[in-house]
Amino acid sequence: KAQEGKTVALLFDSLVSPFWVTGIEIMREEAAKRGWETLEAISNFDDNRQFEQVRAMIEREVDGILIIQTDANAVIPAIREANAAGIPMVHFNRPPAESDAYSVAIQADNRAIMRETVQFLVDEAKRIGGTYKAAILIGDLGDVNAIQRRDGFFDIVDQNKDIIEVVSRISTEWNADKAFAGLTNALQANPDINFLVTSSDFLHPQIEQALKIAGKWNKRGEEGHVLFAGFDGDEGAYQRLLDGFLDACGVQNLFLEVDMAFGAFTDLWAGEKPEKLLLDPGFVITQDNLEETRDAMWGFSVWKNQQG
Amino acid sequence: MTPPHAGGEAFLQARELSKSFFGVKVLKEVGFTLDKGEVLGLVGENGSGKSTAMNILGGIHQPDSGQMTLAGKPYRPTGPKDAQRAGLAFIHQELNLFENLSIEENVFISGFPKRRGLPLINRRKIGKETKRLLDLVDLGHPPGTRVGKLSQGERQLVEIAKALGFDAKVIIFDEPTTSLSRRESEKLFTIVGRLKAQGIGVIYISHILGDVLRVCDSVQVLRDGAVAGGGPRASMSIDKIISMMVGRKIGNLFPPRESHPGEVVLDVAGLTQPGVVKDVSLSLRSGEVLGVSGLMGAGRSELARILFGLDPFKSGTITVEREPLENPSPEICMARGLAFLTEDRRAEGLLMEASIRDNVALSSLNSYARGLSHRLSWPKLDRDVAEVSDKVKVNTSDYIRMLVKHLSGGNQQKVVFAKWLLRQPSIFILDEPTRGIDVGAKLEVYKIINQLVLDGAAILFISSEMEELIGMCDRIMVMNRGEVTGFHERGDFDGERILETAMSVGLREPEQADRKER
Amino acid sequence: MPIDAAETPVDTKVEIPKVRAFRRLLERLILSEYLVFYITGVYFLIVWPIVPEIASFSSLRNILTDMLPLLVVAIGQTFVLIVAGIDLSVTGVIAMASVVGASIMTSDGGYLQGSALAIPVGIIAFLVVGGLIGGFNGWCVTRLNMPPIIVTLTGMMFLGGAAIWFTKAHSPTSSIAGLPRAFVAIGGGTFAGVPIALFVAIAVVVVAHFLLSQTVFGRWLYAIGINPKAAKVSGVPVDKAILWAFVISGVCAAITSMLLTGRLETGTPVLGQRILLDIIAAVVIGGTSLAGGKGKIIWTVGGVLFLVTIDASLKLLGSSLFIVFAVKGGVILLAVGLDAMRQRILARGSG
Amino acid sequence: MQVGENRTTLLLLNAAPWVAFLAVVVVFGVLSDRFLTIQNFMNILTQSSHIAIMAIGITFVLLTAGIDLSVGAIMYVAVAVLALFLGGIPVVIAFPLVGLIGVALGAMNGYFVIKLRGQHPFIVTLATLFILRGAAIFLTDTRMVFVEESVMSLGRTSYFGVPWAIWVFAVVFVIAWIVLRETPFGRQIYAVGQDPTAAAKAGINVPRILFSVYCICGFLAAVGGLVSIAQVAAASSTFGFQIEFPVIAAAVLGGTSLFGGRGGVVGTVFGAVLIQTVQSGLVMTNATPYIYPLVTAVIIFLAVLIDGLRTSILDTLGRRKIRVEEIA
Ligand SMILES: Nc1ncnc2c1ncn2[C@@H]1O[C@H](COP(=O)(O)OP(=O)(O)OP(=O)(O)O)[C@@H](O)[C@H]1O
Ligand SMILES: Nc1ncnc2c1ncn2[C@@H]1O[C@H](COP(=O)(O)OP(=O)(O)OP(=O)(O)O)[C@@H](O)[C@H]1O
Ligand SMILES: [Mg+2]
Ligand SMILES: [Mg+2]
Repeated sequence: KAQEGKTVALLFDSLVSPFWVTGIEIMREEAAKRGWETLEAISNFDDNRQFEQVRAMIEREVDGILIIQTDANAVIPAIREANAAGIPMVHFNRPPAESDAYSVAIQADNRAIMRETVQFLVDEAKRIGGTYKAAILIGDLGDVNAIQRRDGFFDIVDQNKDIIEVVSRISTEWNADKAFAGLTNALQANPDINFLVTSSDFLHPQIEQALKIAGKWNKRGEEGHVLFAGFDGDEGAYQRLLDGFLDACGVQNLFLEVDMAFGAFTDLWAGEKPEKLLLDPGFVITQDNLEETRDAMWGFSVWKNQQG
Repeated sequence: MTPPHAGGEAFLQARELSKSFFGVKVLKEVGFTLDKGEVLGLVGENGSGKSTAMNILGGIHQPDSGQMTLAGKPYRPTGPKDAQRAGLAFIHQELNLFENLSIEENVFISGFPKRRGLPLINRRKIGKETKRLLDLVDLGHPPGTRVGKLSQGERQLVEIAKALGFDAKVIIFDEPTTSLSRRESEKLFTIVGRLKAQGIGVIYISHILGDVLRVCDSVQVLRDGAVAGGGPRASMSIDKIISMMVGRKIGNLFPPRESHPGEVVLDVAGLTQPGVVKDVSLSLRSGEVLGVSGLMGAGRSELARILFGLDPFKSGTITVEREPLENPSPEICMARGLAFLTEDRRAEGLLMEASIRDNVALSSLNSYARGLSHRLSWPKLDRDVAEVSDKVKVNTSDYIRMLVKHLSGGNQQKVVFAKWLLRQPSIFILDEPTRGIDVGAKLEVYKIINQLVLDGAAILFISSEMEELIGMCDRIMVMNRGEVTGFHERGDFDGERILETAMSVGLREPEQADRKER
Repeated sequence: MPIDAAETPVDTKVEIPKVRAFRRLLERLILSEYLVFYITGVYFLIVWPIVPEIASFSSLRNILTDMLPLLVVAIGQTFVLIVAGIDLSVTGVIAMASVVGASIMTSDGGYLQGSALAIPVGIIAFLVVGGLIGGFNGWCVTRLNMPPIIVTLTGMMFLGGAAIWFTKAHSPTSSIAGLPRAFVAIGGGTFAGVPIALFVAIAVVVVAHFLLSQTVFGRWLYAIGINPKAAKVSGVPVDKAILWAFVISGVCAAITSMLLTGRLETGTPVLGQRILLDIIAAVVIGGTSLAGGKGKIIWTVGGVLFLVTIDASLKLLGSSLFIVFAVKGGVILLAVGLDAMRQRILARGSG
Repeated sequence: MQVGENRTTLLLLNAAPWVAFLAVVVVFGVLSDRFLTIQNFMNILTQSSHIAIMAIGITFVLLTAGIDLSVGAIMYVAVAVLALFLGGIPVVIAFPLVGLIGVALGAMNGYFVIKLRGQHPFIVTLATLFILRGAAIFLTDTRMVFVEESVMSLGRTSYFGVPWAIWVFAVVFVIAWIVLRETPFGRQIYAVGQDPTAAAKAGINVPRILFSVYCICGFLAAVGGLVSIAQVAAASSTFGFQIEFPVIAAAVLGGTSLFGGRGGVVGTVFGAVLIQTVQSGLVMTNATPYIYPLVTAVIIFLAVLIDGLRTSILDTLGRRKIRVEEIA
C-alpha cells in the first residue's frame, strides 16, 4: 500500500485526563495497524512551544500533523506553516478558529451532546417531580470545548427555570483540587443541591469524595440521590453508571474520531480536500440504554481491559 | 598566686602564628603566653591584628602556620565549638548577640540544658542560671527580655555574662568597654579581678591604654601584624606603649600648614533631630579645618549624615555659601559643593567588587556624560581618574582592572578620597578619614588635607584621635550626646581640657545639659 | 609495591606538566566570560551526529527566530538582576499587553477596528502596559520597601487573572484574533528575507548594550547592584535608577509580547505563562548574578542561545516532557555550580 | 514625637492581619448566611490543611532566610510514588515511606544549598523544582493517578467529629510549635536566620541547621501531598503546580520574614486559613471565577506591604538613639 511508511506527528497539549491518554493509545494502535510511524510531542499548554514543535516536525519532514492545540486562534500560524510546507494538518477534538488557512478538524458536537445529556437529566427530574437546585463544574475558561459544554448545559436548564435553579457554577480550570474544594464549598453553601453536571468525567473521583462527605452519594432510586451527569465517557463513568450513581453521560466517540482523523489524512494524501470541520455526533449513554450502547463507549473497552 | 604549670610552660602558649587574608599577611609570626590567673593586655593600632590573633585562638580562623598549646597539650581548634569545649570563652569586638532571641537564649545558644529525657529546653534552669549571671554584671532585666530591646551597653554586659557562664579557663575580652559608661567599666574591672583570683587566664584588648595598665599584669604590643614589644606592667608606660604601637614619635606625623581662613561657607544654626542631635550651631570658613571631637557615640557621625542629606532633621537651618540648603539629599548637597567621606568605608564608601576607576568615577559620572544619551567619554574619564589617583598615591598602576577589595585599607581610603577629589568640591565633611589605616597612609591623608586647605577648601574633620585633631585643626568643636559642648581655638589646644569638655554634660545627668563651655 | 614506587616518579614527571596545563586551560575556560558560548558550541557538536537535521539552514533559522522573544524579555530581566532585584511579573506583562494590544487592533470589535491609527496605538498600548506595570513594581520596591520577589510574584498572579478577565470582556472565545496583517508581520513576517523580529531584537540588544556599557545610567545600575548604600552616599539616585530598571524590564516584556502575539496572530491571556523559569535561567546561565552588580547583555544572548539550542535539539529528538524538564533543571544546577566554582577559583587566585 | 507615632502605627500594623481576617469573615458572613457555621469553619480548616502543613515546613526554611520553591514538585512526586508503587501496601507502612521520600528530596535541596553556598536558595530550588516535576511526569507519563480506597477513606474519616486532615494539621502544628520554641534546634534556627556569621561564631553548626530545615520542609511537603490526595482522590499533572505561591504567601502573611529570623508557625497557620477563608467565601457567594487569582494576589500583596512597613518602622525604632530621654 502506498500509505505504508508514512510518518505522522501527534502533538498533544497534555495528557491530563484519561480521554487524552486513551486517545493517544488508540492512535498509536491505529497507526501501527496502517503501517504508519508516529512522533509525539507535548506542549504542556504553551501555545508558542506548540508552534515551535510544529516547525520542528515540518523540519523532520513528517507526512501529516495531528494537533490538539490549546488555543483556537493561536494555532492559525502553525496551520499556515504546514500549508506552506504542503503537510496536511488535522485538529483532533478541538477545531481552530475561522481563517483562510486550510486544515481539517474533528470535533465532538459538544453542545448538542451536552444538551441531550442534560435533557435526559431534566426528564428524570420531571418524572420524579419537585424542584431542583443545580450545580455545574465548568472546565477551563480558555477551552472551547469547556465553553460549548457549559452553553449546552444552560441551553436546557434555562428552558426549565420553573423546576431548576442553578445555584452554583464551579470553576475547575480542569484542576482536580479546585474542583473538589469548589464543590465542597458549594455543597456547604447549598446543602440541597440535587442536580449535578460535570463538564468532564475525569473529575468523578473528586465529586464522589465531596458527595460522600456531604452524605449525598446515593444510587438512583435511593433516598437523597443527586441527579448526576458526566461528559466524555471514560471508564470511571462506566463504572458509576453500572453502580447506579451516574444517571447519564455524554460520550465522545473516540474510536470514530480517531478513525475520522486518520481517514482525513488518507484523503488529503490522495489529493482530496475534506470539509474543514467534521463532527462526531457522539451519543448519550444512560441508565436506560447502558447495555445496548456501551460497546461504542471507549471507556467501556478500557474498563473491560482493566477487569482483565 | 600563679600555680606552677606543667613542664615549665605557660598555661596557654602561641608560637609564630601567621595568617593571610586574600594575599595580605595580617599576622606575622605572632606569639604570646598566658598563665593561669594572669591578665594579659593586647594593644596595637587598628588593623594591627589583635582580633585576628584572638579569632585564631577562638577557632574562628585557622592559622596558616604556627602552634598553640593549652595546658601543655597541642591546641588547634577547628571551630568555635572546639574552642569552647577546650575552655575558651570569647567576647567579640562586634557584639555577637541575636536580637530576635531573649537574654537567656542568647546566653545558652551554643548549648542548652535539656529537660530530663526530653529534647526540650529546660527553661527553668536557664532562667535561674541567667539570673545569676546577670546579677554578676549588675543587669536588672528579666532573663526572658528580648535582646533587641536592650541598649548597646546593656548588650555588652549580656556578652560578658554569657562568657562568665561558660565555666571557662581562659576568657578573651576584645574591646569590652566600647559601649560602657565609667561605672559599668569599673564593675567589669572588679569582675576581671575576681576571675584572676579564681585562676582564670584573661586576655584583655583595649584602645584605652590607661585601663590596660590598670587591669593587666603584662602587656603585649602588636604593630602591623607583628609583635612590637611587651613586658610586665611595671616596665610599661603609656608613652612607651604608644611609641611601640606607632613605631616613631607622634610629633613628626603632622605636616605643618599655614592657615588663612576666608569666608563662611557652611553655616549651621539650631540643627535639631529628636533623639539624635540638639540645637547644633557651627560655622565653617573656606581654608579652615574645623575638628569635631567627642567620645564614642557623641553624635558626630550623625551630624555629618544630616548635613549631607542622608538622615532627616526636624528643625534648624543649613546655609551653604549664603544660600539656604533646603531638603538636602546627597545629590543636592553634591551639587552645592559638599563632599562626605563616610566613617564606614566598607559598607558605605566603596564598591568592593568594582575597579578603582569605577569607584573613583562614581560621584562625577555626570560631568563626563555627553549628549542626550548621557554617553560617557571614557578616554577623558580614564585620564582624569589616573591623574587624581596618582595625586593621592593609590598604590597601583592598573586603575581600570584592579578591584578595590584587593587593596589594603589605606589604599582603599585613598580611593575614597580620590572619588571626592575628582569632583573638586569646596566643602569636605571627613568622618574618621584615617580610621584603620597605617601610619604611612595617615601621613599621606594629612598631606592631602593640607593641600585641599591651601587650595581654599573648607574641612569639617571628625576624628576620635585626639592627637590627630590637635595636629591638624584650626579649631575643635566638641560634642557630647548630640549637643555641642564647646569650641577650642588653635594654640589653646589641650587634650585634657578637650576631654573634659567632651564629658562636660554627664551621660547620666541630663539636667546639666545647659552648662556649656565656650 | 616497591617496584611500582620506583617507577612512578618517572611517570609523574612526564604527566604533571600536561595535567597542569590541562587544568589551567580548564580554569581559564571556566573563568572566561564567554563560557556559555563554548558550551553551546560543544553541545551542538555532540548532538549533530544524533540529529543531523539540527544543522540544516531552516533549523538554524528556527533556532534563531525561536530565541528572539525569549532574548528580548531576558534582556529586560538582566537590568533588574543587575540592581539585585528580580522580576517575576514579566509573564503577566506578556499576557496583559498581548490582550490589551489585541483588543485595540482586532478586526472583530477592536477599539480602533479598521482605523489607520490601530497599529501605532496598539503598539503604544503594548509598551504603555509594560512600562506602567514595570513602574508600579519599581515604585513598590523603592518606595514601599517591599521585596522584589513578592511584589512581582503577586504581579504575575494578578495580571494572569486579570488578562483572562480582560479577554472575557472583549471576546467570546478564550483569545483575541483578527489582528491586522501589518502588525502580525512583526512576529512572523520577513523583510528582504530576514525576519522582522530579528531587526526588533537587534535594536533591543544594541540599545540595551549601549545603556549598560556606555552611559551614566549603566554605571549607576552596576554600582547599586554592588552596594546600594555606597551608591547612595556617592550621590547616585538609587531609587530612581531601580525604578527605571523595572520599567525597562516591563517594556522589554511588552516587546516580547508583541513578537509572540504577532507570531501567533492572537492576543491570548496565557501567552508566556510557562516561560518564566526559562527567562531567569537564561540570564543566570549567561553569568549574570542574582546577587546583583554583575551582568552583560552579551552574556544574556549566550544564555538564551544555549537554552534555545538545547530546546531545539530536544524537540527534534522528540523528547518527552520529562527529559525537557530534567535537562532544564540540570542545566540551571550546572550553571550555578559552575558559578560557585568560578567564585572559588577567583578567591584562591587572589589568596 | 515622631517615634511615638511610629509606635502606634506599628501596633496597628501588627494587628492588621487580624483586622483583615475579621473584616473578611464579616463581609462573607453578611453575603452568605451559610458562611458563619461550624460546618463551614471545619471545611475551611480541612481545605487549608495541606497548604498550612506545607507552609509550616516552609516557615522553617524562611526562618533561616532561605526559600524552597520545590515544595509543589516534592508533593507531586510523593503522591505519584504512593499511587503508582505503594498501591497494595497498608497506609501505616506506605505513609511513612512517602514521608521518607519527602525527607530525601528535601535533603537533596539542603545538600545543594549548602554546597553551592553563595548561590541563593531561590535558584537552587528552582532547578530542583524543574527536575522533580520532570521526574513526576516521567513516573506518571502525565496521566492522572488514583489512590486506593484506603487512602481516600481517610479523607472522609472523622475522629470526635473532627476530620482526619485537621488532626494531621493539628499534630504537625503542635510539634512544629514546640520544636521552634522549646528545643535547642528551634532556637538555633532563629539564630542562624538572624545572623549566620554570628551563629557560626557562637559554635552553632550552621550547615547542619540549614540541611535540617530543608529536610523538614521536604517532609512536610510530602505530608501535605498525602493530606491533599486523601481528599481529592486523584492527582493530575497539575497536582501541586505553583502551590509554592500560596504556601509562601501563607507564611509571609503570618508575619514570617523573607529575610530570616522573624516569624513562627502560629502566624503561618493563620495566613493559610485566611487565604482559604477568602477562597471559600468567594465560592459561597457565587463570585465570578475570574476574580479568584486577583483577590488572592491582592491579599498577598497587602500582607507583604504591611510586613515591609512594619520592618522599616522596626528599623527606625531600632536605630541607635543618642538622646534616649527625648523619645521615651
Ligand atoms: N575575615 C577577614 N577577611 C579579610 N581581611 C580581614 C579579615 N579579618 C581581618 N582582616 C584584616 O586583617 C587586618 C587585621 O584586622 P584585625 O581585626 O585583627 O585588627 P585589630 O587589631 O583587631 O584592629 P581593631 O583595633 O580595629 O579592632 C585588617 O587589615 C583587616 O582588614
Ligand atoms: N551607643 C551605641 N549604640 C549603638 N551603636 C553604637 C553605639 N556607639 C557606637 N555605636 C556604633 O559603633 C560604630 C562605631 O562608632 P564610632 O567610633 O563611629 O563612634 P563615634 O564616631 O565616636 O560616634 P559618633 O559618630 O556618634 O560621634 C558607630 O558607627 C555606631 O554604629
Ligand atoms: Mg579588633
Ligand atoms: Mg563616628
